[in-house]
Amino acid sequence: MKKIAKADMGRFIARLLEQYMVYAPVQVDDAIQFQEITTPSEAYLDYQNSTKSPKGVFLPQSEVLFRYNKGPKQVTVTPPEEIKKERVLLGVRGCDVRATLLLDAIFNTPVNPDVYYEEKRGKTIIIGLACSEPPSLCFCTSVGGTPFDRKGSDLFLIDISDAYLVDVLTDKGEKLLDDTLFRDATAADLELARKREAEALEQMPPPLEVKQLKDKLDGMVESPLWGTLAERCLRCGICAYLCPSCYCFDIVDEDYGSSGERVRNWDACMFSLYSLETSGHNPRPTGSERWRQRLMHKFNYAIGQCGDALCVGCGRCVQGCPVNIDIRKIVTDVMAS
Amino acid sequence: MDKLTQKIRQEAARLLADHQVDRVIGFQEGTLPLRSAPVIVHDPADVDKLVWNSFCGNNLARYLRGLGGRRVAIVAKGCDVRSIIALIVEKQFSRDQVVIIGVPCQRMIDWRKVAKAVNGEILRAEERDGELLVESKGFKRSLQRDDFIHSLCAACTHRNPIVYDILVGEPVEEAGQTPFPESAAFEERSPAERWAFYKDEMSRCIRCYGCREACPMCYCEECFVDHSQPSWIAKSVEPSAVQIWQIVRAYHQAGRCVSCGACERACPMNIKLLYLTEGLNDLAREMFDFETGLNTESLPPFATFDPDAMRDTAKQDGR
Amino acid sequence: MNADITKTDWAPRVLVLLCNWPLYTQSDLAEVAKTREIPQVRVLKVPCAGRINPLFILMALQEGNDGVLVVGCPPESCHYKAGNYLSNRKLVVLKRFLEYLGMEEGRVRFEWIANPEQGGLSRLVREHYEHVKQFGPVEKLVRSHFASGPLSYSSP
Amino acid sequence: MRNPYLPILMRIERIIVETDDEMLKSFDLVFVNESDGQGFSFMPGQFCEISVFGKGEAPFGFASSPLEQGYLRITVNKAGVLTTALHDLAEGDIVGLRGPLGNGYPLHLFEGHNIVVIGGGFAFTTLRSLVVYMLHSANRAKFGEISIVYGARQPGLLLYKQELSIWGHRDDVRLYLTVDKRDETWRGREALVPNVVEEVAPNPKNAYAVICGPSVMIRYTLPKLSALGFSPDQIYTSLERRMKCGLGKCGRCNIGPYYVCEDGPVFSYAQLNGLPKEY
Repeated sequence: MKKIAKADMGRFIARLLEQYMVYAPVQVDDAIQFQEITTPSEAYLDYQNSTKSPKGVFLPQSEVLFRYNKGPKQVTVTPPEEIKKERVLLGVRGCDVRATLLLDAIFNTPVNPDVYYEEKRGKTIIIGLACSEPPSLCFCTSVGGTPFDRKGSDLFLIDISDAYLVDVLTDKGEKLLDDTLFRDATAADLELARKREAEALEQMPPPLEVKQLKDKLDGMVESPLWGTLAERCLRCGICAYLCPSCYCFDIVDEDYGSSGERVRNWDACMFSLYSLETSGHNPRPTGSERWRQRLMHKFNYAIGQCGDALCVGCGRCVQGCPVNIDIRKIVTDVMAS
Repeated sequence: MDKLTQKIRQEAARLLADHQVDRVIGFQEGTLPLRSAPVIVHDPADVDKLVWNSFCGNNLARYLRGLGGRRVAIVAKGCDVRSIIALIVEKQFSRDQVVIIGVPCQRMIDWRKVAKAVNGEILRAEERDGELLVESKGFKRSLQRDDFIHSLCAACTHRNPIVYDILVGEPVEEAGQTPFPESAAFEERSPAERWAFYKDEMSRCIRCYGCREACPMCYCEECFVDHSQPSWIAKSVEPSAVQIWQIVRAYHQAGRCVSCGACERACPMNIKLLYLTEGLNDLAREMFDFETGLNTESLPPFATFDPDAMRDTAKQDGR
Repeated sequence: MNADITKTDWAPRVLVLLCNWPLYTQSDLAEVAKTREIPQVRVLKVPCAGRINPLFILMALQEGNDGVLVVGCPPESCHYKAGNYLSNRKLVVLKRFLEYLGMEEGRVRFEWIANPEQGGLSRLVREHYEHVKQFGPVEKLVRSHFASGPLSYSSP
Repeated sequence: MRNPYLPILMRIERIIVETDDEMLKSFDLVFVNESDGQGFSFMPGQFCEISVFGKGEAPFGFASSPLEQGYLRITVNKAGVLTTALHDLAEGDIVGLRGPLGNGYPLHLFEGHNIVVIGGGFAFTTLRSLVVYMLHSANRAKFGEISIVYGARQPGLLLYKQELSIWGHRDDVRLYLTVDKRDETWRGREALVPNVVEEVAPNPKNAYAVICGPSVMIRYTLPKLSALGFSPDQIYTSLERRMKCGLGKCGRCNIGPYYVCEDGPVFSYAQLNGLPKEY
């Protein structure tokens, strides 16, 4: 266990910036989002929860898959260049790291791995940040996480007043440390961190009952619940786009005449275009089918697909929904039904 | 407020029990402080879900999309009613399909404003006689309700429902037209500053279409951004595509917007959107002497013209 | 895209959307030909100014046109009776809205002319061309091209 | 490892107008770079994503059989942006191909059994691949009786007329062609596919049925097959959905826990039982 004084964080980030591309939470007007920083002062680590999750570091909202050039009777296809500079993702909450691990199961598959995701993921070092003040609408402990979830982080920072305790979890993380800024943590530091962890856990609301959720949903292929949800839902993409574990995407060509690019963009299962076919047939024509898809994918199909529910309890969809559709309440209702 | 809630429940129960309507669209207690949530009540036994308070910001006319032949009741404040009228003008449904339970609006609270003013997360909030009691971890605070009125509500000139079938509560005195501070402030800046502001705000857009879907007037079966033949703008978050998306969304509201603020309230990225539609509302007032949703006869300005009026024969480019 | 072109070499690209109906005579057509002598001016004939979807104008700007000029008949002499009354409202509001957002004044312009052959058309186009020239290359709303653009647009 | 999102460049070698209304064309594709073709193999029922650069991609089942050497065939109904662009291309033009994707028909199960192929309209493409494969001299002995019921709205809309004529003359295949509405050129059946299935009454014993066609045809044919004694695990179909990646990643094409692109597109009705009817 190491520690770094908060006063030294600026210098630490400056050092990271010399060698790495650094993504950190940044306050942009009234929103907090992860983006590339160029100076240490941009990083804003005293945030509760970021407005947008950091999934875009690995799965950008719009990403070029390749570029093409068209000539008479010929075409050339050029994939993007390899990423040369390694990246550091700084100050991520345990829930968002957990979401990344879930996305790994989707994208880093043995057959047909998603090379774009895989490359960015492989070249990124994750510095997690303990959630000492979990927002009241979070429910990570209901879906297998904790506010101090270290899994998946290379380094993990815990706020201990004027310093961060640094849990060194991997070699990748260790190589970021240096002797001038990081010192060994004392027994008192460890004790304080333990106390913080216990306090944070205590702040969490009682976990939702989700153990039997998958089985329950198995019997809900036809259920009035979907219609009830759809009735209020606006069918925008807010929940999906804010969600750290929603990953659906669309692929389109952006053409410039003789050249262009194939781009993938985030997509959301609430949109009609998501499943609309050329013939005009839509296998999920109304909000009911789309809500069934959303819930089933997250809490039923995902269990087989990536071993766990595709929800990490970050609360962003609860916070962001303009009509207050609350996933916590849906889960409770499903279990009570 | 409690009295209003009681009255709304009574009326809703009566309408449902008498089978005058097959559903009542209203507000229920939200799961988050400072926010009430839309609810659709089908059963007279469920009317106790309905509430009325200063957190009823959503424009419920949005839920009249795809009404078909049904007859419904809707709890509607001034702006919701204007949307209903505008939708009737645009032939989305007929007046006799909606039973309007009109509520003169006390001006709604902007939860974002409150959240900004309070240090730390708000865990509970309650409204009591012009006071807003908010509870955060470790402390309670009393705020003046009137300091946290949504900026659009503060400038509202039509708080009373213009038409209704049932009126719940006493009509309020309407304020005169005043410039919307945010668009007035925007207009005072130089063109370069204005563009920089717009560009900067739009850089946060994630194209979730929350603004579109929250708006009662954005009812197109297929939105221009979703067209594939032709595909007008890129589907990506390429900056010009995002900028054009929002320009056209707002522009399509010219002479159709009722200033309810649903678009900006919905935005998860806290992007300022109201100066766009309010700028256009000012133009509609200035050029066509038009305000949306004041009667069921006047067509929106882009759907009509007046050959005798100067404004239609001379070009009005404001130069 | 225009960044590497020196200011002196630069000439604005202007799109003229021209109603087909006032072009009756040889001299009308000669006027159209005259406008085409101005470098980088493109004249696109449309069946009526009322046919112009405001998106055409935004697309023209996005594709890097430095100016867009719509030339139609005076509203009261529209071949289709009402086309120009409706387009007048739509296009003027669009133009004013763009300028409200900070677009340079007059980059997008609408004019109605009754008789192009009296030198009106080419004079108008020239005037618009000179007007937008003073702004320099258009930047607002121009689509970022992949050749110079990033591989992903989102700040993640 | 090959980047699965990068298309292989293919040259259109031949374009065949398949139907009288010219809405269906077959495209025979050859590899632009021979090296791409080495090691490329697929089975009937598998599909590929075809790119028209600048327009995007769409999935098409292989209509040729793996044993037809030298080209890959797809048959395309002109319907949307991409298929229209594809129809506008000429011989010699370049398209992209990603694949083979998904799983083919379960030939290991089919071997040693009687096979009933039921097709309707332009959904006959991968069925053509299957039939050509089974009828090939190297394979014919592996299968029992082969029956084909194929229908279209009008005679001019039947695909692969040349093959149909050849199959019609073979004595080791029973071919039942039908049209919804006959014209002066047609002397065959005028009946709907479900009724023809009922009429020719294939024996379910030791048999599999493969059915592809418009959903309304499938909806009315399935009860006929059940009545004849076919159980859901004896009936296979190939599903279509809006697809993007074809790799089980982009979401959207799932039916319950199965991705049509990755786990399908071939499914037995036993597999689809109890899942949302999202197809």
